[in-house]
Amino acid sequence: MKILYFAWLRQRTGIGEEDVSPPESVRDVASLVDWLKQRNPAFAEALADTSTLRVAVNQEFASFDTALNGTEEVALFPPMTGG
Amino acid sequence: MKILYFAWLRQRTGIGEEDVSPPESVRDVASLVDWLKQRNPAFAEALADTSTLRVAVNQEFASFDTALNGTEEVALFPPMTGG
Amino acid sequence: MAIRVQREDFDVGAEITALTEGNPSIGGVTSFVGLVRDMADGERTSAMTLEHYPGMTEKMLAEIDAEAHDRWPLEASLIIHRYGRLEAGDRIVLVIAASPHRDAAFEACRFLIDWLKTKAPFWKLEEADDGATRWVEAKETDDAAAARWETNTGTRKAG
Amino acid sequence: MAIRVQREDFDVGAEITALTEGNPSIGGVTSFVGLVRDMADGERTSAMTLEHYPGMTEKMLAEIDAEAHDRWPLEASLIIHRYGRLEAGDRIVLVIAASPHRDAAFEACRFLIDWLKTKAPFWKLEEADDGATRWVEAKETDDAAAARWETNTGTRKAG
Repeated sequence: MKILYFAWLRQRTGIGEEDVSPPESVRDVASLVDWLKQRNPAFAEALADTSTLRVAVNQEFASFDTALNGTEEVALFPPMTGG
Repeated sequence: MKILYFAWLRQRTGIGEEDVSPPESVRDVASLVDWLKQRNPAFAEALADTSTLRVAVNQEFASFDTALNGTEEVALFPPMTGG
Repeated sequence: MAIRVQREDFDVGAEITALTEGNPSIGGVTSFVGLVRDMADGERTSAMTLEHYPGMTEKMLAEIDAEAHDRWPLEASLIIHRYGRLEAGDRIVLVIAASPHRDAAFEACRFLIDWLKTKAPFWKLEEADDGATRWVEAKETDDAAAARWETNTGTRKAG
Repeated sequence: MAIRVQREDFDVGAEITALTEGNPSIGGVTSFVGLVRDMADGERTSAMTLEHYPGMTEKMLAEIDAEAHDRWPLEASLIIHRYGRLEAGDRIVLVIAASPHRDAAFEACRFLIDWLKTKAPFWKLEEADDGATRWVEAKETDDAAAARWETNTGTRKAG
Protein backbone atom coordinates (compact mmCIF):
# COMPACT_ATOMS: atom_id res chain seq x y z
CA MET A 1 0.00 0.00 0.00
CA LYS A 2 1.35 3.41 -1.01
CA ILE A 3 0.95 6.25 1.48
CA LEU A 4 1.43 9.92 0.52
CA TYR A 5 1.82 12.87 2.89
CA PHE A 6 1.44 16.49 1.85
CA ALA A 7 2.14 19.97 3.22
CA TRP A 8 2.89 20.06 6.96
CA LEU A 9 2.10 16.36 7.29
CA ARG A 10 4.99 15.66 4.92
CA GLN A 11 7.22 18.02 6.89
CA ARG A 12 6.30 16.64 10.31
CA THR A 13 6.52 12.98 9.35
CA GLY A 14 9.67 13.67 7.35
CA ILE A 15 8.28 11.52 4.50
CA GLY A 16 6.51 12.40 1.25
CA GLU A 17 5.73 8.88 0.13
CA GLU A 18 6.21 5.38 1.51
CA ASP A 19 5.22 1.80 0.75
CA VAL A 20 3.78 -0.04 3.73
CA SER A 21 2.37 -3.48 4.43
CA PRO A 22 -0.08 -3.04 7.28
CA PRO A 23 -1.43 -6.11 9.15
CA GLU A 24 -4.78 -7.62 8.23
CA SER A 25 -6.46 -5.79 11.10
CA VAL A 26 -6.12 -2.58 9.05
CA ARG A 27 -9.38 -2.61 7.12
CA ASP A 28 -10.27 1.07 6.85
CA VAL A 29 -8.66 4.50 6.89
CA ALA A 30 -9.15 4.96 10.65
CA SER A 31 -7.31 1.75 11.52
CA LEU A 32 -4.59 2.59 8.98
CA VAL A 33 -4.00 5.96 10.65
CA ASP A 34 -3.89 4.29 14.08
CA TRP A 35 -1.37 1.79 12.78
CA LEU A 36 0.80 4.52 11.18
CA LYS A 37 0.78 6.50 14.45
CA GLN A 38 2.02 3.64 16.65
CA ARG A 39 5.10 3.09 14.49
CA ASN A 40 7.04 6.10 15.83
CA PRO A 41 6.58 9.34 17.81
CA ALA A 42 6.93 11.66 14.76
CA PHE A 43 3.92 10.01 13.11
CA ALA A 44 1.98 9.88 16.38
CA GLU A 45 2.42 13.63 16.72
CA ALA A 46 1.83 14.57 13.07
CA LEU A 47 -1.37 12.54 12.90
CA ALA A 48 -2.59 13.37 16.42
CA ASP A 49 -5.30 15.85 15.47
CA THR A 50 -7.53 13.94 13.08
CA SER A 51 -9.95 16.89 12.86
CA THR A 52 -7.48 18.68 10.56
CA LEU A 53 -6.71 15.54 8.56
CA ARG A 54 -8.08 15.03 5.06
CA VAL A 55 -7.89 11.72 3.23
CA ALA A 56 -7.93 10.54 -0.37
CA VAL A 57 -8.05 6.88 -1.39
CA ASN A 58 -6.99 6.15 -4.97
CA GLN A 59 -7.05 9.89 -5.62
CA GLU A 60 -10.67 10.33 -4.57
CA PHE A 61 -11.73 12.09 -1.37
CA ALA A 62 -12.48 9.54 1.32
CA SER A 63 -13.42 9.41 4.99
CA PHE A 64 -12.09 7.60 8.03
CA ASP A 65 -14.53 4.75 7.59
CA THR A 66 -13.62 4.15 3.95
CA ALA A 67 -12.74 0.45 3.60
CA LEU A 68 -9.27 -0.61 2.41
CA ASN A 69 -8.11 -3.90 0.88
CA GLY A 70 -4.39 -3.24 1.19
CA THR A 71 -3.65 -2.30 -2.42
CA GLU A 72 -4.73 1.33 -2.43
CA GLU A 73 -2.90 4.62 -2.78
CA VAL A 74 -3.81 6.52 0.37
CA ALA A 75 -3.00 10.22 0.78
CA LEU A 76 -3.10 12.15 4.05
CA PHE A 77 -3.05 15.95 4.04
CA PRO A 78 -4.35 19.11 5.73
CA PRO A 79 -7.29 21.10 4.28
CA MET A 80 -6.40 22.43 0.84
CA THR A 81 -5.44 26.02 0.14
CA GLY A 82 -5.07 26.38 -3.62
CA GLY A 83 -6.43 28.94 -6.03
CA MET B 1 -29.35 74.76 -29.39
CA LYS B 2 -27.60 71.66 -30.72
CA ILE B 3 -29.75 68.58 -31.31
CA LEU B 4 -28.25 65.11 -31.84
CA TYR B 5 -30.05 62.03 -33.16
CA PHE B 6 -28.71 58.48 -32.83
CA ALA B 7 -29.40 55.01 -34.23
CA TRP B 8 -32.75 54.67 -36.02
CA LEU B 9 -33.73 58.20 -35.01
CA ARG B 10 -30.77 59.45 -37.02
CA GLN B 11 -31.75 57.21 -39.94
CA ARG B 12 -35.43 58.15 -39.91
CA THR B 13 -34.91 61.89 -39.50
CA GLY B 14 -32.04 61.77 -41.98
CA ILE B 15 -29.98 63.99 -39.67
CA GLY B 16 -27.24 63.21 -37.12
CA GLU B 17 -26.83 66.70 -35.75
CA GLU B 18 -28.43 70.09 -36.27
CA ASP B 19 -28.42 73.57 -34.77
CA VAL B 20 -31.89 74.91 -34.07
CA SER B 21 -33.34 78.09 -32.59
CA PRO B 22 -36.69 77.09 -31.10
CA PRO B 23 -39.21 79.77 -30.10
CA GLU B 24 -39.44 80.93 -26.49
CA SER B 25 -42.40 78.68 -25.90
CA VAL B 26 -39.97 75.73 -25.89
CA ARG B 27 -39.02 75.52 -22.23
CA ASP B 28 -38.58 71.81 -21.66
CA VAL B 29 -37.75 68.60 -23.53
CA ALA B 30 -41.41 67.77 -24.16
CA SER B 31 -42.13 71.10 -25.87
CA LEU B 32 -38.86 70.83 -27.82
CA VAL B 33 -39.88 67.42 -29.18
CA ASP B 34 -43.34 68.77 -30.10
CA TRP B 35 -41.70 71.66 -31.92
CA LEU B 36 -39.24 69.38 -33.78
CA LYS B 37 -42.12 67.13 -34.88
CA GLN B 38 -44.24 69.87 -36.42
CA ARG B 39 -41.40 71.00 -38.69
CA ASN B 40 -41.79 68.16 -41.19
CA PRO B 41 -43.41 64.71 -41.62
CA ALA B 42 -40.12 62.75 -41.29
CA PHE B 43 -39.58 64.16 -37.82
CA ALA B 44 -43.23 63.76 -36.88
CA GLU B 45 -42.97 60.08 -37.74
CA ALA B 46 -39.53 59.40 -36.23
CA LEU B 47 -40.52 61.04 -32.93
CA ALA B 48 -44.09 59.75 -32.86
CA ASP B 49 -43.63 57.03 -30.24
CA THR B 50 -42.17 58.84 -27.25
CA SER B 51 -42.27 55.66 -25.14
CA THR B 52 -39.16 54.41 -27.02
CA LEU B 53 -37.46 57.80 -26.88
CA ARG B 54 -34.55 58.45 -24.53
CA VAL B 55 -33.15 61.93 -23.89
CA ALA B 56 -29.89 63.43 -22.72
CA VAL B 57 -29.39 67.12 -21.96
CA ASN B 58 -25.78 68.31 -21.89
CA GLN B 59 -24.71 64.64 -22.00
CA GLU B 60 -26.66 63.66 -18.89
CA PHE B 61 -29.77 61.50 -18.97
CA ALA B 62 -32.85 63.68 -18.76
CA SER B 63 -36.62 63.34 -18.90
CA PHE B 64 -39.39 65.01 -20.87
CA ASP B 65 -40.01 67.56 -18.14
CA THR B 66 -36.34 68.60 -17.91
CA ALA B 67 -36.22 72.41 -18.31
CA LEU B 68 -34.27 74.01 -21.17
CA ASN B 69 -32.89 77.52 -21.53
CA GLY B 70 -32.12 77.31 -25.23
CA THR B 71 -28.33 76.80 -24.99
CA GLU B 72 -28.18 73.10 -24.32
CA GLU B 73 -26.94 70.12 -26.27
CA VAL B 74 -29.98 67.83 -26.48
CA ALA B 75 -29.68 64.24 -27.71
CA LEU B 76 -32.60 62.01 -28.72
CA PHE B 77 -32.09 58.26 -29.13
CA PRO B 78 -33.67 54.83 -28.66
CA PRO B 79 -32.83 52.62 -25.62
CA MET B 80 -29.14 51.73 -25.64
CA THR B 81 -27.76 48.38 -26.69
CA GLY B 82 -24.04 48.45 -26.01
CA GLY B 83 -21.79 45.99 -24.27
CA MET C 1 -9.76 53.99 -13.32
CA ALA C 2 -9.29 54.02 -17.07
CA ILE C 3 -11.82 54.35 -19.89
CA ARG C 4 -11.19 53.95 -23.58
CA VAL C 5 -13.65 54.27 -26.47
CA GLN C 6 -11.95 53.27 -29.68
CA ARG C 7 -12.27 51.69 -33.13
CA GLU C 8 -9.18 49.52 -32.64
CA ASP C 9 -9.05 46.03 -31.17
CA PHE C 10 -7.42 45.48 -27.78
CA ASP C 11 -5.04 42.95 -26.23
CA VAL C 12 -6.64 41.45 -23.12
CA GLY C 13 -3.47 39.91 -21.70
CA ALA C 14 -1.43 43.09 -22.17
CA GLU C 15 -4.17 45.16 -20.50
CA ILE C 16 -4.40 42.83 -17.48
CA THR C 17 -0.61 42.86 -17.12
CA ALA C 18 -0.42 46.65 -17.41
CA LEU C 19 -3.14 47.01 -14.77
CA THR C 20 -1.60 44.66 -12.22
CA GLU C 21 2.14 45.06 -12.72
CA GLY C 22 3.91 46.62 -9.79
CA ASN C 23 0.90 46.31 -7.48
CA PRO C 24 1.39 43.19 -5.35
CA SER C 25 -1.63 44.01 -3.20
CA ILE C 26 -3.83 42.72 -6.05
CA GLY C 27 -4.89 39.14 -5.37
CA GLY C 28 -7.58 38.67 -8.00
CA VAL C 29 -8.38 40.06 -11.43
CA THR C 30 -11.69 39.36 -13.13
CA SER C 31 -12.11 40.29 -16.76
CA PHE C 32 -14.97 40.08 -19.20
CA VAL C 33 -14.71 40.17 -22.98
CA GLY C 34 -17.83 40.62 -25.09
CA LEU C 35 -17.68 39.25 -28.63
CA VAL C 36 -19.83 39.61 -31.75
CA ARG C 37 -21.91 36.45 -32.08
CA ASP C 38 -22.89 35.02 -35.45
CA MET C 39 -26.38 34.45 -34.12
CA ALA C 40 -28.46 37.05 -32.29
CA ASP C 41 -32.08 36.57 -31.23
CA GLY C 42 -32.29 33.60 -33.56
CA GLU C 43 -31.19 35.61 -36.60
CA ARG C 44 -27.95 34.83 -38.41
CA THR C 45 -25.73 37.91 -38.46
CA SER C 46 -22.41 38.39 -40.19
CA ALA C 47 -21.42 41.78 -38.80
CA MET C 48 -22.61 44.80 -36.87
CA THR C 49 -21.89 48.49 -36.63
CA LEU C 50 -21.67 50.09 -33.22
CA GLU C 51 -22.73 53.72 -33.10
CA HIS C 52 -22.08 55.83 -30.01
CA TYR C 53 -22.43 59.34 -28.63
CA PRO C 54 -18.88 60.74 -28.47
CA GLY C 55 -18.34 62.70 -25.30
CA MET C 56 -21.30 61.32 -23.41
CA THR C 57 -19.99 57.76 -23.78
CA GLU C 58 -16.71 58.57 -22.06
CA LYS C 59 -18.56 60.55 -19.39
CA MET C 60 -21.01 57.74 -18.60
CA LEU C 61 -18.30 55.07 -18.56
CA ALA C 62 -16.22 57.21 -16.19
CA GLU C 63 -19.25 57.63 -13.89
CA ILE C 64 -19.96 53.88 -13.89
CA ASP C 65 -16.30 53.18 -13.19
CA ALA C 66 -16.23 55.70 -10.32
CA GLU C 67 -19.31 54.06 -8.83
CA ALA C 68 -17.63 50.63 -8.93
CA HIS C 69 -14.66 52.11 -7.03
CA ASP C 70 -17.05 53.56 -4.45
CA ARG C 71 -18.75 50.22 -3.93
CA TRP C 72 -15.84 47.80 -3.94
CA PRO C 73 -12.23 47.93 -2.72
CA LEU C 74 -10.68 47.98 -6.20
CA GLU C 75 -6.99 48.51 -6.86
CA ALA C 76 -7.48 49.03 -10.59
CA SER C 77 -10.11 48.83 -13.31
CA LEU C 78 -10.41 49.29 -17.05
CA ILE C 79 -13.26 49.61 -19.53
CA ILE C 80 -12.57 49.51 -23.28
CA HIS C 81 -15.55 49.73 -25.63
CA ARG C 82 -15.15 49.61 -29.39
CA TYR C 83 -17.33 51.32 -31.98
CA GLY C 84 -17.57 51.07 -35.77
CA ARG C 85 -18.03 47.98 -37.91
CA LEU C 86 -17.25 44.63 -36.29
CA GLU C 87 -17.55 41.10 -37.66
CA ALA C 88 -18.65 37.87 -36.01
CA GLY C 89 -15.97 36.76 -33.55
CA ASP C 90 -14.57 40.28 -33.07
CA ARG C 91 -14.08 41.67 -29.57
CA ILE C 92 -16.53 44.46 -28.64
CA VAL C 93 -15.90 45.30 -25.02
CA LEU C 94 -13.40 44.60 -22.25
CA VAL C 95 -14.00 45.12 -18.54
CA ILE C 96 -11.31 44.41 -15.94
CA ALA C 97 -11.58 44.74 -12.16
CA ALA C 98 -8.62 44.07 -9.85
CA SER C 99 -8.85 43.81 -6.08
CA PRO C 100 -7.06 42.25 -3.13
CA HIS C 101 -9.99 39.78 -2.96
CA ARG C 102 -11.72 37.77 -5.65
CA ASP C 103 -15.27 38.51 -4.47
CA ALA C 104 -14.83 42.23 -5.09
CA ALA C 105 -13.13 41.60 -8.45
CA PHE C 106 -16.01 39.41 -9.63
CA GLU C 107 -18.79 41.63 -8.38
CA ALA C 108 -17.29 44.86 -9.68
CA CYS C 109 -16.59 43.35 -13.10
CA ARG C 110 -20.14 42.11 -13.44
CA PHE C 111 -21.57 45.38 -12.14
CA LEU C 112 -19.57 47.28 -14.77
CA ILE C 113 -20.70 45.18 -17.73
CA ASP C 114 -24.33 44.99 -16.53
CA TRP C 115 -24.43 48.72 -15.92
CA LEU C 116 -22.76 49.85 -19.12
CA LYS C 117 -25.28 47.85 -21.14
CA THR C 118 -28.03 50.16 -19.92
CA LYS C 119 -26.14 53.40 -19.22
CA ALA C 120 -23.55 53.74 -21.97
CA PRO C 121 -24.87 55.36 -25.16
CA PHE C 122 -24.11 52.66 -27.74
CA TRP C 123 -26.43 51.26 -30.40
CA LYS C 124 -25.92 48.14 -32.47
CA LEU C 125 -26.92 47.87 -36.11
CA GLU C 126 -26.81 44.22 -37.18
CA GLU C 127 -26.22 43.02 -40.71
CA ALA C 128 -27.76 39.72 -41.78
CA ASP C 129 -26.05 37.44 -44.28
CA ASP C 130 -28.25 38.84 -47.05
CA GLY C 131 -27.14 42.40 -46.26
CA ALA C 132 -30.35 43.44 -44.52
CA THR C 133 -29.76 45.60 -41.44
CA ARG C 134 -31.74 46.01 -38.24
CA TRP C 135 -31.22 47.95 -35.04
CA VAL C 136 -30.84 45.68 -32.03
CA GLU C 137 -33.62 46.24 -29.52
CA ALA C 138 -32.85 46.77 -25.86
CA LYS C 139 -33.33 43.60 -23.86
CA GLU C 140 -35.47 43.48 -20.77
CA THR C 141 -32.99 40.97 -19.36
CA ASP C 142 -30.30 43.67 -19.57
CA ASP C 143 -32.49 46.11 -17.66
CA ALA C 144 -33.14 43.41 -15.07
CA ALA C 145 -29.42 42.65 -14.79
CA ALA C 146 -28.63 46.32 -14.22
CA ALA C 147 -31.51 46.73 -11.78
CA ARG C 148 -29.99 44.10 -9.49
CA TRP C 149 -27.24 46.60 -8.70
CA GLU C 150 -29.56 49.44 -7.76
CA THR C 151 -29.14 50.56 -4.20
CA ASN C 152 -31.91 51.94 -2.04
CA THR C 153 -29.92 55.06 -1.19
CA GLY C 154 -32.11 58.12 -1.39
CA THR C 155 -35.26 56.28 -2.31
CA ARG C 156 -36.40 55.56 1.20
CA LYS C 157 -39.36 57.62 2.26
CA ALA C 158 -39.83 59.24 5.62
CA GLY C 159 -42.72 58.09 7.79
CA MET D 1 -12.60 21.56 -21.38
CA ALA D 2 -8.89 21.90 -20.76
CA ILE D 3 -6.86 21.52 -17.58
CA ARG D 4 -3.20 22.34 -17.08
CA VAL D 5 -1.08 21.97 -13.95
CA GLN D 6 2.32 23.49 -14.56
CA ARG D 7 5.33 25.32 -13.12
CA GLU D 8 5.44 27.79 -16.01
CA ASP D 9 3.66 31.12 -16.22
CA PHE D 10 0.77 31.55 -18.68
CA ASP D 11 -0.37 34.21 -21.16
CA VAL D 12 -3.96 35.22 -20.37
CA GLY D 13 -4.64 36.99 -23.66
CA ALA D 14 -3.25 34.15 -25.77
CA GLU D 15 -5.33 31.61 -23.82
CA ILE D 16 -8.56 33.60 -24.25
CA THR D 17 -7.87 34.01 -27.97
CA ALA D 18 -7.07 30.31 -28.42
CA LEU D 19 -10.28 29.38 -26.60
CA THR D 20 -12.59 31.66 -28.57
CA GLU D 21 -11.04 31.78 -32.05
CA GLY D 22 -13.17 30.17 -34.72
CA ASN D 23 -16.23 29.88 -32.48
CA PRO D 24 -18.52 32.83 -33.24
CA SER D 25 -21.29 31.43 -31.05
CA ILE D 26 -19.33 32.71 -28.04
CA GLY D 27 -20.73 36.06 -26.88
CA GLY D 28 -19.00 36.43 -23.51
CA VAL D 29 -15.77 35.28 -21.91
CA THR D 30 -15.14 35.71 -18.20
CA SER D 31 -11.67 35.09 -16.86
CA PHE D 32 -10.15 35.17 -13.41
CA VAL D 33 -6.46 35.47 -12.60
CA GLY D 34 -5.23 34.82 -9.06
CA LEU D 35 -1.97 36.51 -8.08
CA VAL D 36 0.47 36.16 -5.17
CA ARG D 37 -0.19 39.05 -2.79
CA ASP D 38 2.58 40.66 -0.76
CA MET D 39 0.29 40.64 2.24
CA ALA D 40 -1.68 37.66 3.47
CA ASP D 41 -3.75 37.58 6.66
CA GLY D 42 -1.95 40.73 7.79
CA GLU D 43 1.50 39.15 7.42
CA ARG D 44 4.02 40.48 4.92
CA THR D 45 5.05 37.72 2.54
CA SER D 46 7.67 37.81 -0.19
CA ALA D 47 7.04 34.46 -1.84
CA MET D 48 5.24 31.15 -1.54
CA THR D 49 5.66 27.58 -2.65
CA LEU D 50 2.67 25.70 -3.97
CA GLU D 51 2.73 21.98 -3.34
CA HIS D 52 0.21 19.69 -5.04
CA TYR D 53 -0.76 16.05 -5.44
CA PRO D 54 0.23 15.10 -9.00
CA GLY D 55 -2.39 12.92 -10.61
CA MET D 56 -5.18 13.74 -8.19
CA THR D 57 -4.92 17.46 -9.00
CA GLU D 58 -5.57 16.91 -12.70
CA LYS D 59 -8.37 14.49 -11.87
CA MET D 60 -10.15 16.89 -9.49
CA LEU D 61 -9.79 19.86 -11.84
CA ALA D 62 -11.22 17.80 -14.70
CA GLU D 63 -14.18 16.78 -12.50
CA ILE D 64 -14.85 20.40 -11.47
CA ASP D 65 -14.61 21.48 -15.11
CA ALA D 66 -17.02 18.75 -16.23
CA GLU D 67 -19.47 19.84 -13.56
CA ALA D 68 -19.35 23.44 -14.81
CA HIS D 69 -20.18 22.19 -18.31
CA ASP D 70 -23.10 20.20 -16.90
CA ARG D 71 -24.47 23.25 -15.11
CA TRP D 72 -23.97 26.02 -17.65
CA PRO D 73 -24.15 26.23 -21.46
CA LEU D 74 -20.41 26.70 -21.95
CA GLU D 75 -18.71 26.70 -25.33
CA ALA D 76 -15.23 26.47 -23.84
CA SER D 77 -13.36 26.58 -20.55
CA LEU D 78 -9.81 26.43 -19.24
CA ILE D 79 -8.17 25.99 -15.85
CA ILE D 80 -4.43 26.52 -15.44
CA HIS D 81 -2.96 26.15 -11.94
CA ARG D 82 0.73 26.64 -11.25
CA TYR D 83 2.83 24.93 -8.60
CA GLY D 84 6.33 25.50 -7.26
CA ARG D 85 7.86 28.70 -5.92
CA LEU D 86 6.12 31.96 -6.81
CA GLU D 87 6.91 35.52 -5.81
CA ALA D 88 4.62 38.44 -4.92
CA GLY D 89 2.86 39.63 -8.07
CA ASP D 90 3.24 36.28 -9.87
CA ARG D 91 0.20 34.66 -11.46
CA ILE D 92 -1.00 31.50 -9.66
CA VAL D 93 -4.19 30.42 -11.37
CA LEU D 94 -6.24 31.18 -14.47
CA VAL D 95 -9.88 30.24 -15.01
CA ILE D 96 -11.73 31.04 -18.25
CA ALA D 97 -15.37 30.33 -19.08
CA ALA D 98 -16.84 31.15 -22.51
CA SER D 99 -20.54 31.02 -23.34
CA PRO D 100 -23.07 32.50 -25.73
CA HIS D 101 -24.33 34.56 -22.76
CA ARG D 102 -22.49 36.58 -20.15
CA ASP D 103 -24.48 35.30 -17.17
CA ALA D 104 -23.31 31.75 -17.77
CA ALA D 105 -19.73 32.91 -18.39
CA PHE D 106 -19.65 34.82 -15.08
CA GLU D 107 -21.32 32.15 -12.99
CA ALA D 108 -19.27 29.26 -14.36
CA CYS D 109 -16.00 31.17 -13.92
CA ARG D 110 -16.80 31.97 -10.32
CA PHE D 111 -18.01 28.44 -9.63
CA LEU D 112 -14.73 27.06 -10.98
CA ILE D 113 -12.47 29.26 -8.85
CA ASP D 114 -14.62 28.88 -5.71
CA TRP D 115 -14.77 25.14 -6.14
CA LEU D 116 -11.12 24.51 -6.93
CA LYS D 117 -10.13 26.37 -3.76
CA THR D 118 -11.75 23.62 -1.71
CA LYS D 119 -11.49 20.60 -4.02
CA ALA D 120 -8.13 20.83 -5.74
CA PRO D 121 -5.23 19.37 -3.71
CA PHE D 122 -2.91 22.37 -3.45
CA TRP D 123 -1.17 23.69 -0.35
CA LYS D 124 0.55 27.04 0.06
CA LEU D 125 3.72 27.51 2.07
CA GLU D 126 4.30 31.22 2.62
CA GLU D 127 7.70 32.81 3.15
CA ALA D 128 7.89 35.96 5.26
CA ASP D 129 10.45 38.66 4.53
CA ASP D 130 12.68 37.26 7.28
CA GLY D 131 12.67 33.81 5.67
CA ALA D 132 10.26 32.23 8.16
CA THR D 133 7.75 29.90 6.51
CA ARG D 134 4.20 28.96 7.43
CA TRP D 135 1.54 26.79 5.86
CA VAL D 136 -1.51 28.80 4.87
CA GLU D 137 -4.59 27.67 6.74
CA ALA D 138 -7.81 26.90 4.91
CA LYS D 139 -10.23 29.81 5.09
CA GLU D 140 -13.79 29.39 6.25
CA THR D 141 -14.77 32.04 3.72
CA ASP D 142 -13.50 29.73 0.97
CA ASP D 143 -15.61 26.87 2.28
CA ALA D 144 -18.60 29.21 2.42
CA ALA D 145 -17.96 30.40 -1.13
CA ALA D 146 -17.83 26.82 -2.40
CA ALA D 147 -20.89 25.83 -0.37
CA ARG D 148 -22.98 28.41 -2.23
CA TRP D 149 -22.69 26.22 -5.31
CA GLU D 150 -23.88 23.06 -3.64
CA THR D 151 -27.07 21.75 -5.12
CA ASN D 152 -29.77 20.10 -3.08
CA THR D 153 -29.83 17.08 -5.36
CA GLY D 154 -29.93 13.91 -3.34
CA THR D 155 -30.15 15.61 0.02
CA ARG D 156 -33.89 15.94 0.15
CA LYS D 157 -35.52 13.57 2.57
CA ALA D 158 -38.69 11.67 2.02
CA GLY D 159 -41.62 12.43 4.28
